[in-house]
Amino acid sequence: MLKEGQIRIPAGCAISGIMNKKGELTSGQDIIKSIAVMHDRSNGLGGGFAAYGIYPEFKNHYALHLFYDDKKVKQETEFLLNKFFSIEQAEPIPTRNISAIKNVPLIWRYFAKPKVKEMALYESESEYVVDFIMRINSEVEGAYVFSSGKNMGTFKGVGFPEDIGEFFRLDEYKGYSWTAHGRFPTNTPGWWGGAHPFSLLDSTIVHNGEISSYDANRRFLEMYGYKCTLQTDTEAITYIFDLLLRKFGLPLESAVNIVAAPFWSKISRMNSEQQKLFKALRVVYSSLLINGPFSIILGSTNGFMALNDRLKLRSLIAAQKGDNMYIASEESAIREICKNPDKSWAPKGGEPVICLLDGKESLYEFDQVDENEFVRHSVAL
Amino acid sequence: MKRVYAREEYCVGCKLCEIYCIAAHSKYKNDLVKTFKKEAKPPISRILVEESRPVSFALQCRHCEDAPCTKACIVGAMHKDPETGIVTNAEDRCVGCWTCVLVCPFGAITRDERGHKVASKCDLCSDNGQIPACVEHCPNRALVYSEYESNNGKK
Amino acid sequence: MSINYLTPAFLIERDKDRCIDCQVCVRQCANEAHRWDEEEQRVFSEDANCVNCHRCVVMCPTRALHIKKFPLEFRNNANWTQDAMRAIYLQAETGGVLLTGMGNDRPYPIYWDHMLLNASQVTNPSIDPLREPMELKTYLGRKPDFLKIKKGKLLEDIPPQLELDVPIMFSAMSFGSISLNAHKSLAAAAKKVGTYWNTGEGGLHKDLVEHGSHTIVQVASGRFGVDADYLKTAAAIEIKIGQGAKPGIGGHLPGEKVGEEVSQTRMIPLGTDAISPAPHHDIYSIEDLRQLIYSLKEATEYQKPVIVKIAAVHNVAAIASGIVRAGADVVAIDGFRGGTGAAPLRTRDSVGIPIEFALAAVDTRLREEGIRNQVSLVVGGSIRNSSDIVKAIALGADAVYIATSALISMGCHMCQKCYTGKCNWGIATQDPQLTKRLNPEIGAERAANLLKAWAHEIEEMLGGMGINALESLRGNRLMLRGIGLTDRELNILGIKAAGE
Amino acid sequence: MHYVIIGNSAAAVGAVEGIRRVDKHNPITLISDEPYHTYSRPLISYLLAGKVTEEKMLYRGQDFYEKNNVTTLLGQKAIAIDTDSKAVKLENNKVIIYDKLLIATGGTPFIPPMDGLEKKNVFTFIKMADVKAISDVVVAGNKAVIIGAGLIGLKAAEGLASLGVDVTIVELANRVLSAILDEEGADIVQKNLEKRGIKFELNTSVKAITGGEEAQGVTLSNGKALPADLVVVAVGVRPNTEVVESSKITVNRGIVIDEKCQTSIENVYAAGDVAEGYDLIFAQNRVLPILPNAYCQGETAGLNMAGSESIFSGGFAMNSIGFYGLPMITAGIVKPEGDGYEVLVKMVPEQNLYKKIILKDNIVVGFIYLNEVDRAGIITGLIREKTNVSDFKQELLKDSFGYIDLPQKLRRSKLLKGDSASCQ
Repeated sequence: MLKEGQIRIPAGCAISGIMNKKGELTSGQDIIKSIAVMHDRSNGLGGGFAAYGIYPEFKNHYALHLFYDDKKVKQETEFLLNKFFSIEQAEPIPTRNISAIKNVPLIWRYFAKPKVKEMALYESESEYVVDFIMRINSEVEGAYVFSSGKNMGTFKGVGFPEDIGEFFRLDEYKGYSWTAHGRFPTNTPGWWGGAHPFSLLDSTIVHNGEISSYDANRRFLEMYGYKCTLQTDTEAITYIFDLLLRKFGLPLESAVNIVAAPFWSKISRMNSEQQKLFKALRVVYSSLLINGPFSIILGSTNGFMALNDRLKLRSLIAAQKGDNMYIASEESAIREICKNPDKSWAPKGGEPVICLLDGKESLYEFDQVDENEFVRHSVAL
Repeated sequence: MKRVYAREEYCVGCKLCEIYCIAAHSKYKNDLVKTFKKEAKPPISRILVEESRPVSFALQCRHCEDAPCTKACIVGAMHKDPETGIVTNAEDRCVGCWTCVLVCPFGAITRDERGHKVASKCDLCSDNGQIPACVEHCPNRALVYSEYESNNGKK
Repeated sequence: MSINYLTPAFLIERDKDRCIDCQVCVRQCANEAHRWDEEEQRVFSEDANCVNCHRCVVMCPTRALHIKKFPLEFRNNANWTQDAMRAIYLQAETGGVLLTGMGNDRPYPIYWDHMLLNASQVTNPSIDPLREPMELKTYLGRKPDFLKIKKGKLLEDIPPQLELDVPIMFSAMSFGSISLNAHKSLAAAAKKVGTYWNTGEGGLHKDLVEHGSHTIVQVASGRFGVDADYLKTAAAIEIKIGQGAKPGIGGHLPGEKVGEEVSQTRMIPLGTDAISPAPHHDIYSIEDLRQLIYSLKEATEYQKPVIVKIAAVHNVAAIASGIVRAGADVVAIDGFRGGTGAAPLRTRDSVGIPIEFALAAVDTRLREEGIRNQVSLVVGGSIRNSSDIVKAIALGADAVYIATSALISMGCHMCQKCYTGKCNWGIATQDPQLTKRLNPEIGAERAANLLKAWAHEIEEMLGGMGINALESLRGNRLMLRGIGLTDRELNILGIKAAGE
Repeated sequence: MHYVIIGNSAAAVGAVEGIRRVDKHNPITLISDEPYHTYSRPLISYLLAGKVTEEKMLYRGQDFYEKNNVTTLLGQKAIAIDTDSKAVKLENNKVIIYDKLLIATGGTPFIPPMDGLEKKNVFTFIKMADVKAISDVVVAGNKAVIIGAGLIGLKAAEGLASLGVDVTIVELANRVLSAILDEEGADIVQKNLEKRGIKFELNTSVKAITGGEEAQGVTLSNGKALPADLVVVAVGVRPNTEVVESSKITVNRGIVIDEKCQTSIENVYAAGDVAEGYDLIFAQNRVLPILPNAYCQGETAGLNMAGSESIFSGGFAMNSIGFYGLPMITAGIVKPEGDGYEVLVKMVPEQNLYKKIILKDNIVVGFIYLNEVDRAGIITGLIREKTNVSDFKQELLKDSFGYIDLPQKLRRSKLLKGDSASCQ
């Protein structure tokens, strides 16, 4: 049987997200409870979490989480890691033995900084790190980088999400922002790397849906150096946001208006200035329109954004209680951990829900592009 | 009133209008094969295609506002309906004197001498209560049935 | 005199029970295949003159006519077919190049028919275009790599784009090769549906200037009808390098077709032959093309997209890449089944490659070079129906060009005798007796209906795939599966086999 | 408002219809010395020949006057008009007061002086009464002499011949139908009639009708004597102006009318065979005793009487007639005299086919269509509209001459304005 990356696997899912705008840390218990309510939305073939603020002691290091099929590939990969990074600390990620979790790969994490002398050819540090990850993931058979941000981490595997949470001992971590994912793939490869969240640097994504524009998106992304090795929607969506926000430096709203573009009929009713902008976004980045049903939570150091496809073909509920923000596929998943929210609502298709830490203006720091210093980002080939 | 207008730029000279006119006025109404094969003397076409290649167009009674034929008719058979504007000939009263032929400036009245001599002319298929057969069967919309204002797309 | 060895190709059968001797067939056949015998008072047939254009069959009010293949059998021979032999008889008689009209009719594989489309089931809802918005709008033109946006404002306009409400345009057919009424039909249909028609290389007739906003004007090797006004009137300019039906071959409109109107529109003397050279004599290399592209952009103040049209030939991918880098905003590729008013038969039937391969190769190549998004890709060369279009877009096209289908919608019955100038449907002729058979009102309606119908079908198929905007299909080759194709062919098309 | 009409034929009916187009209510009184409902005068020869019944002769339906709110005084002859008191005096001494008056008394037979006119079986042939009188006496095998080979004479001849009467026609002129045909045309018509047994005495006149109380023959000025059981005097008609003789109304050959068909006296109109209106071709007033002209003048008079401004631009001589299946249509000047005329001729003797078109300054002023009359009205139209035909003159005689031969612009304007054709 072909595994993730060798074949495209569509999947249905559950997603959930919690964050505190003041940056107060909470354990992973709430998010596990929330995602567990939606047990029936997953089928035990994938679950995972993203947690922000969990590695304060290594907050300036890239926290690289890797799966290895065996020790040999671990050795091979570590050789490369050491070549391109200085490793501050390397350790297996702590886990519990859970009967439901089987076929566990080797799971390691590295707190690392890039080696400056190797970075000369790259425009930025992030380019360098991303390129390294792409190479490991596409070229080193049996090794897979599944988390690569700073002061954050993703934890995922084959199993129901509540079991995965327990397996990774998430109750022992403290973070200010959590997202979770329970997977219902319509194929059964059972590969750990294929579980969600999908992440690149500190950007993570949990996703429910199946995008019908996948190959159009993928083939466009591949022109910009992305290698969609997993062939999953989530991977593609992550890269789309990465391309738009990080590489093209577009504001988040513009990225949203590309992936969940307003209909032409709506654009035609806008004022001429807006029309010009929205038309340009749709015309130039038409291949990045994400078509088909999706609900996603895009997480970053600064917060998260939840978004539905423009027709809202997938359920998504948001709620707020004081400084806490909640997002989930189902309202029950929110009520489970927040009995009486101040307000709750169903965001409209294509209209993002953006939750930021107080004091932050945008989900990503790199989208603050000064016009005078506007640098033409080269196309990575 | 609605009249049949010919748009000569689109007339292909096929004369289907004549053929369908004949059939529409045959006792085998609209059955072409029977009209032409069973009628001993098929009716005379009330529409005439004039042709001098490459120009051709079909012409029939214009149903004039102030129709000279109705004034010249010596027996009062030629009549313009004040409601519909359609000029028809009461064939039972017509004596075939051809005074209408003499005065019709369009040459749109023909002599039907198959039996009792009568003047034969377009009746806009008023019996059918539909659009005239010539217009209905014109393959190229070279005949339009319309008010003058709207005809030919011109105001 | 000697005997003509050619036997009739078709047999006209007249049902005596139905024929009413109305002579409509006689009046309608420009080839004089029907004859009224005054003495016998009935209609006779001249089978040898029949080209099987069906005009008489369609016009016959009693459906009394049938055209059949002439029932003359040659001894079975898989090698020396009737066609092969007839060609020799004809050439032995005339000593000339075999001419033909319309596209390649040889039984090469049609790859559209070897590709199947996907549809959503369960995991992803299909979309009902009657209930949900379904967007076919397509913009053709150069796209910048990125946009500069500040405080919700676009800082720099994007280059000029052609806005298409349906991803289908009428491709180039010159006034001269087709009639003014055919041009009028196409222009009005394009306007009605929200797309574009293309003048071809014969200039823009003065009556059609009003449709300029929906007109693509062509600049071809003969430069017929090209002046500043011509360029400025148009929505876009197309440089024609080649044509699918006759790659590497120029064009020749005989003087007898150059009447008053054609002469004025082409800006050439009345009655003179209009010769389009095989190459542009100012384009002998890709650098020269770049110069012409930019000359045209200069002349139109960078307000009009410039399209470069080429025939699908063996190394089309590399050529297309060069064209993009030379500054073209749109690359149009015409496959080897593309139609023509007149082409040497052997060229038409054996030069060029199928558009399906050309498209796949070009799209892949431009993506490999990372320049696919800079340019729009338009393909033509026998797009026969809406599923061909859906497949073309999934393979990577932005839009398609149709010409033969448009002509068929207006009455063409594919008799392939365009080059004789006796088109009984009033399309490929300048004979005033024949051109009026195409009433542009009807022609426009029919051509527009075709586009509307196809648009509906495209919407249905898109909805079935769970897609509600055409751009999400573009290059989405996962939506395609091959059937009956070799690994090599699948590989070139960049698609999987059905079942994979 | 009271409208009074004297007369009961085409002009009178035209007037009734003209008035009623404008004024649906005010009373109309119609006076006629004939006791019949309005009938078609030209049909009397058909009646004589038994080709139509009396019923079929009606010019308008039986309910015509009732529907149009017309009071008829039939069989009552108007004998005088006093335009000062606006009164019409009837033979029975009744006086009818009018506000608007139309005189449409038609024509009366012109009877040249000759001996024996008072004898029995000498008839005229313009009215119903004439037909009834002839029908009462005629039997098959009778011999008849008809004086005059004009339209009426020939029609009477055809009618009588069809009853088995042996007919001889005496005509002063050198040819039949001298008013509407030239020699060539007349020759064809004459021969055709002769084939049917009708005999002609041309270039002569009847000196006297012979016999006792009843006519038994005629003697001609050329000395010949012809036996006759009946004699029909059909030399022509003249305006029946009797009723206005004592009035101030100006009479030339007929009652002179202007383009509104009004006489010299206000509120008094005249129309039809009694009137002398404008002739388009001759550009002067002439009596035009033909039915289309009568109707149009009557209608114009009616419209003006009812207060609508209407102008009749004029008429001209035109006739459609046929004898024994030989149809002919003629109009205007058929035998030009004087300079400046151009004549186009086509003659196919074996087909009895004769076409002649007379032009002056490139404008058609008259034509003869003999035995091929189809679409003759197009030529009539060219005369009426004074169309310059120089561009298509050579096509005029073609068998298929039609609108196709007109310059495109002219053709289009005529065809598109199909609603404007008119006799007005």
